[in-house]
Amino acid sequence: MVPLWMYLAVAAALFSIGVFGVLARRNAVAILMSVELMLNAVNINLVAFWRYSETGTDLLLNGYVFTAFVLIVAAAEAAVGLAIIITVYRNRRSVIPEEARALKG
Amino acid sequence: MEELCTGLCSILVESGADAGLALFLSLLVGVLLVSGVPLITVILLIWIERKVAARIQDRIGPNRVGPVGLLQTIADMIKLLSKEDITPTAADRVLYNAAPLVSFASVVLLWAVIPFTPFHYGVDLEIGALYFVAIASFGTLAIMAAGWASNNKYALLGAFRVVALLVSYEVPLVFALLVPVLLAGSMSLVDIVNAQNAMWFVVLSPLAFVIFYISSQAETGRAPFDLIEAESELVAGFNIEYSGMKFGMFFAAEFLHVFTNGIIMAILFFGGWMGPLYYESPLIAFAWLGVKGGLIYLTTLWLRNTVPRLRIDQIMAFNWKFLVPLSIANLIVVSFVLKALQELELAPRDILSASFGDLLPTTVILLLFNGAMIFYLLGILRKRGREARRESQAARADFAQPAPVAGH
Amino acid sequence: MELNAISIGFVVFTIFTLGGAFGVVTTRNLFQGTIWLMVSLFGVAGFFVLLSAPFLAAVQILVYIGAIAILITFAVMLTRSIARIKERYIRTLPNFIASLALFLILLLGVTIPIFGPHSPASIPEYVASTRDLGAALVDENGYVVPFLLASVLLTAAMIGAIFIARDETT
Amino acid sequence: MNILNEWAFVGLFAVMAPVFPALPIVIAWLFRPRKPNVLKSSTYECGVETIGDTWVQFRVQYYIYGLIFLVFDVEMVFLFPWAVAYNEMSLFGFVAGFLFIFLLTDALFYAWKKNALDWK
Repeated sequence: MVPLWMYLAVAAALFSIGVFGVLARRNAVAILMSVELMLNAVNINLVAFWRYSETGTDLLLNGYVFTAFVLIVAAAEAAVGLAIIITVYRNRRSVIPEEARALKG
Repeated sequence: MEELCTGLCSILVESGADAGLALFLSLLVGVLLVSGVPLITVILLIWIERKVAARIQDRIGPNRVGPVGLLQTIADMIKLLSKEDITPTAADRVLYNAAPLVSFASVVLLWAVIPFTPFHYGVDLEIGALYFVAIASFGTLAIMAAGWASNNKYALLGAFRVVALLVSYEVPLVFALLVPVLLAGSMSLVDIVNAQNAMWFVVLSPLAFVIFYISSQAETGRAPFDLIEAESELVAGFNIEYSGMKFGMFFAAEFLHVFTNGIIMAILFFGGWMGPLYYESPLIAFAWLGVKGGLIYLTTLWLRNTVPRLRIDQIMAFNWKFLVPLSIANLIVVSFVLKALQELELAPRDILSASFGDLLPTTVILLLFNGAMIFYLLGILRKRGREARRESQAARADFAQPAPVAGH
Repeated sequence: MELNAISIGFVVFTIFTLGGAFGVVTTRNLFQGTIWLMVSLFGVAGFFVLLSAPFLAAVQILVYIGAIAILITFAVMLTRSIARIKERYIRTLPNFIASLALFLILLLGVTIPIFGPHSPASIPEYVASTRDLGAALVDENGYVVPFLLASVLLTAAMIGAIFIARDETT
Repeated sequence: MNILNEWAFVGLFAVMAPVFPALPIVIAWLFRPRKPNVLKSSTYECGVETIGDTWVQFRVQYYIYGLIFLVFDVEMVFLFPWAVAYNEMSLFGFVAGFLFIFLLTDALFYAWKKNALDWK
């Protein structure tokens, strides 16, 4: 049996790599991919806690269902995020978030 | 393979081997046995495919190597082995080489869950039907990677079209797949076959089968959806830069995928190994599966060699404006009617133990609803066809008449 | 940790997940980045299997490798000049140090002190099946509200994304 | 076989599956002739020199199809547990699943009405 903290350690490493990607990359698509990494790190944590929690006799599906909903939200986020990137690119020929400042006062 | 694996495992443990090692070895033997089936069939399939195509086109087909040309594939393989394998300098080498492997592997992997007989299968996964769809998505990614890694305009354009086609037709495919899952109340393929003990699902929901058939024809890139090898438009599509054995692997994967889909359809809709005397011997059960899958496979070959290729806009319109709404409507109707019947105590809630008599009212009513839907659909199609013919006639009349000349 | 199928799987999937993640943040080629992302997420799917949630693993593969990978690739090709950008990382060293610090804080500050000694000695025998999930998703005492809200969210995302991405001029 | 052994089988299968196609490719690599030249390994384009970049501009329609597919993919995946639990389900649960499908069909009709499904 792999102890719980090892799963958590992998998830922490994955999350940190995602954070590095979000901070250090300039390309919007790369940032979006890094966000996906962070979401997945959270998912590993959720499923690991769900699996290792002492449920007793009654069924506890919270972690499981929560992971499923994180997946749904990740899909929606990717769809809308990429659509925004495409539109920004079409209008401004750029995919670098700092350069899209039309809405800035 | 279950008995075999556990049997082998216990023998090995008794003879003094380490338990983990014994398990590993027995699993390995199981893997080799299960994967041997598709690998051996694929050699035969290429011959069948060429022979059938030749007969439909009024030719003889391969007939030189071996009896009735049976060894033609072996000869082809030897030829492919001696072919120079060119990797374009502009290609992304790693992805370029990995793509054919992933493409072939994604088809072989499907066989892990296929139940050959009631007791002989690789694994009976709880999520078998979903596994089938999930593994197929690796094939899509492989095509995308092949097109991109070739660094060629045609390859990339071809890959894009094919991927757009594959993902589009996955929607009706999965909606149709939901119907057997819903009827059997399980995603395990073994359970799905067992649930057809009293009645095949093709009888309960013929429309789902038709949708599944059409979209799996598209998933394998066969005519009329063969954008994969649209020679006249895209030169050869995503595999244009491939040569030698790597090209051969893409092709073998396609042939095998068509046959695998035939087997999957036999399992989902035609009761898999079910048939007279199947319980007598695993060989008979296996033969039933092979016969059903083979017959479905032959119809796809027939279709492939008969119908012309569609344009991509027609393919997309057919999918999104016809097949997807239809597959959703079908799922809604089947689930609605079945639930109503269950509430009225006319349909059994546990199909696994239901007898033919229990299922009779369900069958009749579901068939009636399916028939009504098919009738309605044919009406729509006839109307659309008439409109299209009128439009094309009008266009032709415009073309024939010289445009009025101004001036003079 | 003894040597068995689970521990081997754990090591393999860790390599997949973290290696893929390194690939995502370091490669400058976005298509390769997508492939690395898929390697990483495949590893995560493997973890789900190890944690007895095969349904989630299948969902992970279907949604990410089957759909999001394709979507990202399409988007990359649509914004083609992305590939030619000579992208510089911004403030690489401070960012690297910050991420490393975050990892160490998470690992040494939270995970090991809290869950290291109190790691459950055994895992529950019974695992929820897909049928349990299906029943819970549409149960009025279960998760039916989030289930329907997810549907609304997906509808909204699809309508919004189509509205944004459509090119009205052509 | 318990559940993890099943998955060990699948894992082993996944390791072995790429080996089968790799084998003939490696054998071919041993036997095949090697006579590369610059022209042979250049990018193919109807026999003329390659013009411009591979990355031609693609239509946004590809993205829209991908997008609709993604949304439906996620939806379908969550219909599987619903379908598995269907037989023992109460009427309430059935209606909830029904609503779930219905809401997404809305989105399809929106796309249809906006002509987002046309290949252009």
